[in-house]
Amino acid sequence: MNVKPDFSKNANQALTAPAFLSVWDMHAYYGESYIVQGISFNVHEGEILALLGRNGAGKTSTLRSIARTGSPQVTRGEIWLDHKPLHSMTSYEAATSGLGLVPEDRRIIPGLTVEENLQLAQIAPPIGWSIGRLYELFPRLGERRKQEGVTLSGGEQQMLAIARALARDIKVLLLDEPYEGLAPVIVDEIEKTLIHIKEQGMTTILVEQNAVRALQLADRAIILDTGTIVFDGTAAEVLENADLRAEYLAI
Amino acid sequence: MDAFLLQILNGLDKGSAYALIALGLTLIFGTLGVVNFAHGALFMIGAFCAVTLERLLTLSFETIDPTKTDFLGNPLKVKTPYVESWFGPETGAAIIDWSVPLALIFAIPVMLAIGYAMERGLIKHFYKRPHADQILVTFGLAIVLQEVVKYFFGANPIQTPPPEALRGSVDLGQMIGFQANAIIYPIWRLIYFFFAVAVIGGVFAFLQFTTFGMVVRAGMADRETVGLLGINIDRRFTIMFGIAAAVAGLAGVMYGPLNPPNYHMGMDFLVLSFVVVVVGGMGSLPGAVLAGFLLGILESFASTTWATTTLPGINQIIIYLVAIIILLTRPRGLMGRKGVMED
Amino acid sequence: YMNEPTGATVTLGFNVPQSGPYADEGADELRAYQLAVEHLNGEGDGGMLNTFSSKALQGNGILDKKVQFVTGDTQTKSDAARASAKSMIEKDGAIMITGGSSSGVAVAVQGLCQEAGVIFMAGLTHSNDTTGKDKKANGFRHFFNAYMSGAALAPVLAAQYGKDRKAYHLTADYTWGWTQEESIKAATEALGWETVNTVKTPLAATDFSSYIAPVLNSGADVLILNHYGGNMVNSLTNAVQFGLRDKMVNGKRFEIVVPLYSRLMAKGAGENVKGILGSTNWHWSLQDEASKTFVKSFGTKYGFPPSQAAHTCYCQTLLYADAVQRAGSFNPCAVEEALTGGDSSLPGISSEANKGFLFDGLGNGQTLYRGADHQCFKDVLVVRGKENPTSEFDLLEVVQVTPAAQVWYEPDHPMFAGGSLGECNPGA
Amino acid sequence: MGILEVKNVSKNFGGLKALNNVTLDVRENTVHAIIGPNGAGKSTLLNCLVGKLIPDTGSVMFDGQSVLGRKPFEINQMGISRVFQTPEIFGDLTVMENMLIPIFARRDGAFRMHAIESVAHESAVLEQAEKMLIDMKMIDKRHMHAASMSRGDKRRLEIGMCLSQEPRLLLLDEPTAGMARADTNNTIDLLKQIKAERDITIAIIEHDMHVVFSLADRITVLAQGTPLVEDEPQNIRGNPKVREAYLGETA
Amino acid sequence: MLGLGKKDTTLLIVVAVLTLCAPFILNPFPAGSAMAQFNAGYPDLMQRFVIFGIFAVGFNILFGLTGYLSFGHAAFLGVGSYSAVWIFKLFTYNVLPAIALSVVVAGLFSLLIGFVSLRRSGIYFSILTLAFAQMSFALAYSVLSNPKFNLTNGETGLQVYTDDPQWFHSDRLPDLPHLFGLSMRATHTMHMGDWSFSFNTGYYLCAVVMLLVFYLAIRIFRSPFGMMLRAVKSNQQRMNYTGLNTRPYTLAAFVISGMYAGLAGGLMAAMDPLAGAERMQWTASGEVVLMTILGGTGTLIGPVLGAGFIKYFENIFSKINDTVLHGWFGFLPDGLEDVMVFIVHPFIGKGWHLTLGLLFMLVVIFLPGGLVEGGQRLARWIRGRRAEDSRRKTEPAE
Ligand SMILES: Nc1ncnc2c1ncn2[C@@H]1O[C@H](COP(=O)(O)OP(=O)(O)OP(=O)(O)O)[C@@H](O)[C@H]1O
Ligand SMILES: Nc1ncnc2c1ncn2[C@@H]1O[C@H](COP(=O)(O)OP(=O)(O)OP(=O)(O)O)[C@@H](O)[C@H]1O
Ligand SMILES: [Mg+2]
Ligand SMILES: [Mg+2]
Repeated sequence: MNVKPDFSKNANQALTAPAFLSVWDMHAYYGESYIVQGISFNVHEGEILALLGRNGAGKTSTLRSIARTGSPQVTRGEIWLDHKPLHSMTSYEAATSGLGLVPEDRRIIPGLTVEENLQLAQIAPPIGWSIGRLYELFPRLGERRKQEGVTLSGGEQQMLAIARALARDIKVLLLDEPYEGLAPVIVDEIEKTLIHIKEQGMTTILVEQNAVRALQLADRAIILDTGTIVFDGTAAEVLENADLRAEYLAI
Repeated sequence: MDAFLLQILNGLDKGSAYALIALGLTLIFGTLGVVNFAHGALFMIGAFCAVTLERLLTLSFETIDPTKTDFLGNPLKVKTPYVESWFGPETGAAIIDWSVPLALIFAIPVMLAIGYAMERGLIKHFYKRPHADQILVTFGLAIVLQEVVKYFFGANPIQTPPPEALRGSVDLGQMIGFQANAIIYPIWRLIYFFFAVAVIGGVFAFLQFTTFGMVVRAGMADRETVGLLGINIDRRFTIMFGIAAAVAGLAGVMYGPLNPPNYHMGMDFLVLSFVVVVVGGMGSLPGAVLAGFLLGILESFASTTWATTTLPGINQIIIYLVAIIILLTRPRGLMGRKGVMED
Repeated sequence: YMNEPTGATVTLGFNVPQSGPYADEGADELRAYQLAVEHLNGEGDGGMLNTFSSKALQGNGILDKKVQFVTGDTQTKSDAARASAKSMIEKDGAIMITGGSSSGVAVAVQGLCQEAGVIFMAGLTHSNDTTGKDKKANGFRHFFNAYMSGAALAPVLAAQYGKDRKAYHLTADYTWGWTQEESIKAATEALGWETVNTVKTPLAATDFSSYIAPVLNSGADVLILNHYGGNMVNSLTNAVQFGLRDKMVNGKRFEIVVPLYSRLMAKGAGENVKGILGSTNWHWSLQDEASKTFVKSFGTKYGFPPSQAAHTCYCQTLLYADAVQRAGSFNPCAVEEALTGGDSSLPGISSEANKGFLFDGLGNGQTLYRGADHQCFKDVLVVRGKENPTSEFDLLEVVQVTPAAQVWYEPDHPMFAGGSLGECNPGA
Repeated sequence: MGILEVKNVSKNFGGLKALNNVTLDVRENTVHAIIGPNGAGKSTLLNCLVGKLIPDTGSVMFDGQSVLGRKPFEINQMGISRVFQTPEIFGDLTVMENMLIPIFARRDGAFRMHAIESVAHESAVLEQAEKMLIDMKMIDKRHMHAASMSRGDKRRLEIGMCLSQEPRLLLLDEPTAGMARADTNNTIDLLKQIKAERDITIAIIEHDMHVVFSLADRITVLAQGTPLVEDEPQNIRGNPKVREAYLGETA
Repeated sequence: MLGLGKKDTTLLIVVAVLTLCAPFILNPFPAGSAMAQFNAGYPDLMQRFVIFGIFAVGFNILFGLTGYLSFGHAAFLGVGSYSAVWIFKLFTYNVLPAIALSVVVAGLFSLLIGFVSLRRSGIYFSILTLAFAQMSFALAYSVLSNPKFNLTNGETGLQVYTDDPQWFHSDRLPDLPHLFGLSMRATHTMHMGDWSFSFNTGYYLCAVVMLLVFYLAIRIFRSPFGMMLRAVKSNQQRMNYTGLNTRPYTLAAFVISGMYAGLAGGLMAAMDPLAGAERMQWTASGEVVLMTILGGTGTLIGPVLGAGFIKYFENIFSKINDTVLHGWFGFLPDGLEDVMVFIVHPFIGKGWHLTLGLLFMLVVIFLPGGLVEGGQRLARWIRGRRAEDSRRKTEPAE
């Protein structure tokens, strides 16, 4: 059992098997408050990594730091994606390098219809799934294509946010609570999709409050607490370790 | 009937000036979400591009004419523009005569450059700042631009006449069967109208038939998300700003021959163009154009003797009165989109 | 009395528009003031001190005190102008305030000076009210006024364009515009002209097309533009644009008249002023000795000839200094007595009111500073836009010098009725 | 007789029938859950109850009085509070102030001008707000700007704000979405406790079946704008129609 | 104290001391010296500082708290001035009834305009208020000053004429605005060595009024009402669903700030009995917006600082001319003197607008929270330095 963060282990991994996405000693601030406090981890190609932790642990902040949104502000650290240094990029450059983030509050763009929201994702290369194919995955979106995106129901908006990410040909998908507000049937549907794209080689980081569900899907898991990694290991390890689950995940 | 037509014509013309300025303003204000109090100054700078070009073309060398004297009794210095000595007096004079149309070509790069510099150097940092801060900084900029122009060109208006061939007026009334002198219309005003239509059409086409407009609108609504979709929104904002500046500038160049430019012409138009944009509805290009023409025509009607005798002073307040009525009856102006600058 | 100069210097306050549309005019006024101060202090060539009929001034300042000045910006707003004047009075101890380029400002500052107890020597202000219903004992105007414009212009108009004319007025919708319209209308109607229509235009208007367009169709054959500054430049430009000047109406050539001209405005209107009649207080092309002297000393210093605003401001400064010198005191009441309290009168006018201080040698011929209302009476120029200017300054030509007697009016003339000078106020 | 009676309410958006003849009875002092697939019209129904939307047809009675045609603030003053699907809080205000406002609104009504009194002297209100924050386990965040909280915290704050109004009817739109398991359980306990302490009726929309089945006395299943079934929780779980349309295989 | 928290009490005391000692503070340079140009301690400007301070503080109650950006507040100031001058014309030169009426009339006027304008929010609201104000300006400037019905006396501005009724005026009283015989113009000048300080009745009246309304503003900011207004700014939707009716709150704020503007207008007329129409123009409304932002929106003292800043430039910088410059740089060798004058020349006198524009830009770029933030940064920097100093002192040398 390895609860305490062990950077040396990570570092070794990085040396021996240069990971697909690797985050090294990342620190980030919102103004004066220190939120991401030195995080290092690796994700291998085709892996699903679950990023878990309580409210306010810093999961969203970590994802946003990786996606280079500028808030929180990353003050130190390196992020490498497929041998490209993300840490020296702006968010749109990171996105064109193959990063896709589904943000936690969905961020459907007001004033644009469903279809325009999707078209928007296909303006900058590389282009991924066709819009037709996305409508097949989410028929509800097809039905609502002319509707303004923000008037969709909560769940529909979530679908749109995921579809928007898939509309781009990304290498790493960062999902921030993708199941939130979705009916159980749809969650099943999305899970299937995640497995499907994983088979096609997609790398995914999944932040989810429904830890059990996430762990069943994930290969590996990281647990965050107050901005630091308190666990890094396989998903199975977490599921087996009751203490760990009780302390950080309350399950 | 003819009086009626006449005022519509006048209104269309005034309206095209409003619409052109409002068009540029709404690109910045309604699309980029920046309350740009310096937009009037851009219009003014456009007009002064024409003045500058004319000054450049008439750069002269002096020869002394001993037969005449100046106001102090000294021998008179006669100025001959270089262009006249280079291209011969006739061609040279023609070039100077056509300086306003030539200024259009001159103004485009100048205005694009100014727009670029302004956006990259200043506005860029203010997209996320409150509107109040935008007002303060752009107002400061407007004052600075204005004062700089005043420093070099003075406070008096400066004539930028249209080419000789395009001066004077045509009797439109006679062409369509009214008596002579019923509907007289200056040629340059007709040109201005068609110019406005062309520019407006061009901008519409650009924003309608490309995704550019959509991306910029999206970027204004949520910069971050658009960035996460791999789009370099900054560059598009810059382009948009450049276009808006160029539209304002060209409107200024073309406006010069109608009324001689002075350094505060921008401020004179500023308030009015904000009213036009808002009455048209935030974020709506057609709205801005429609409101521009509507207010122009109403203003023309309000200035008829009939209107001013029935309601004294109506010509002073008509625009504001109409603006109030429209905003109270239509919550988002004529064609405003929901959620744009409503808070 | 207020602000009595106790040291070796005396401070004058030059309150001119430095920002806003009249900034150029203000700048010219300021140049004239500086020139006047130089001459008063015995520097430079002495300018019109040499031609001025009163010889009290010696070029050693005023009452042996060196003349200093402070400047301020009226912004052509009465509020700002009053604030600026107040600071000159309260902070700098100015004993006299002068300047301004519009009547609203002149009246506002004049009122202030009356309350505060200093002298106000008005700059460019043309409204009848300044020495009419708003006249004040502490205020003095050298510049001519709307009534005089009408009186000088009308006979020339009748002579040039005939007595059977129909006039259409466009008038800036504020006090000055109204008095101007009233004056010129009365004067032209007295000579047989008919007024077809009078239309008020908003002061803030920049484009006059909708006011110009109906003119041709109205049966009028003369357009009178009671506009000043930017309004005048634009309305005239628009009128020419609409081709009014190329038209024949009622079998006559259509004409445009601009009652109040200034060279700076004429410059702004460019080509459009050619052949258009108007009136002005003074013009640099006048050939009398005084005017030539002034143009020479101003032109040598600044490189271009002075405007009428510059001229009136220069004169006002000299007149004030001279009055102090003659009175032997800076006390505003003594100054008033010296400036307008005299018994001399303009020749050829028989009137009770023809009484005050008579002088000559400041460019407009014999001039009376009238005691009854503190208005100067002097020759008024009727000018026309020059067809073939020889230089950029040579825009207007003098058509006629109207003698003072022709523009004379009684102080109780209805256009000037109401208000009273009150008592001179020497301040606390 | 229920405290809330919805009769034949329909709402169309363009061609879309978001609500189709919905009739619903919420009995006093019960927890009534509304579940259903995404886009079923659940949030729309709540919007019709609080005056955000006006139904095309039908009537809504609260405690014998019609709520239709009343402004949102009037409806709230009748005793209905609502938690939104995406947190609606006063982002620029501190957590404490966020809590004070609903208490003032409850004490003083829709408008009252206390322009001279100081907030610092309103000890009764302050006390009440503090107590609520303690209950919500947020007291240590009282001076924080509400906007800078993590999403789960915002949602908890909003629930606290609504509870502090001591409403007679509490409408919850996915109150625990994105909330950590521990906090979800905490919220469930809090709701239970409040229900035990005073008279309160709760209508809850939730996709998390754990929450639904822990709290609900009755459940209505909504699908495509029409109520499918209304029943006791245990019967819903077994209902094949519901399983197929909504719960999917994981339920 | 006075029902204020400790910080607010300190603020109030500081402001009180500053305003009451302003004649000293604003005249730091000896009267005859070259720097005397920068002295601002003469009655008119001191009055303007506090009057515009009142105007801006009131404006901030609306804008700073609710976020509703009105572009028409100058109209209320103008209406206040007109009402006051009418009292002078009809009844008496005593300033109390004039000021009282100006507040009341401005309040009613703002109630009317606010009631209509507040039906919209955001930019639509701003343009509505702008339109109302511009209409008022046009009416005052020309329409309502025609000879038949002269309410405003147009361009010239409304003033008191000797033939006005002034029913309650008696010969014993000053012929200028006064407070029970105490003329507003009365100024006592105190000479101390080369320095001179003016104590003006009008200024002290304004100062006392300002302290009162500033105190009131603090109370409003700290009251539940103030909190509600901030909540309106933050999230109207949440307000509504929390059972609060936002309209009366915003309307109340609008009327209060309108009354502050009317008070400022009344005081202006009381200091100088003339009401000009330009006071109502959009530029005047814009000016108070700029004052507020420049000083620091939503802060208590910011608007006062902003008002002082702008008025200082308008009155002091516009008066510096080349002659003054030569005076300053006279100590330099001739060539250098001319160079310096040449460099500074564009920024002073008629170029004061340029300087002001540049400063607007610099302040908003480098001090996003306005002057108040500038002050805070300075204070933090000084405190930081002091802390560092003390640390250095306590820590043993290494
Ligand atoms: N904009 C912000 N400004 C300041 N602090 C912030 C901001 N956003 C988040 N925080 C703080 O950062 C910490 C981490 O927030 P983050 O959103 O990353 O948490 P999280 O793990 O995603 O939580 P949740 O599960 O609730 O979404 C929290 O304590 C939060 O209060
Ligand atoms: N303003 C609107 N205009 C058009 N359609 C709308 C509007 N608001 C909601 N809808 C549509 O009405 C349907 C019902 O939406 P509603 O938000 O009530 O769903 P819901 O049951 O709350 O779903 P979820 O569980 O996903 O939140 C959706 O299909 C939505 O797209
Ligand atoms: Mg999160
Ligand atoms: Mg919903």
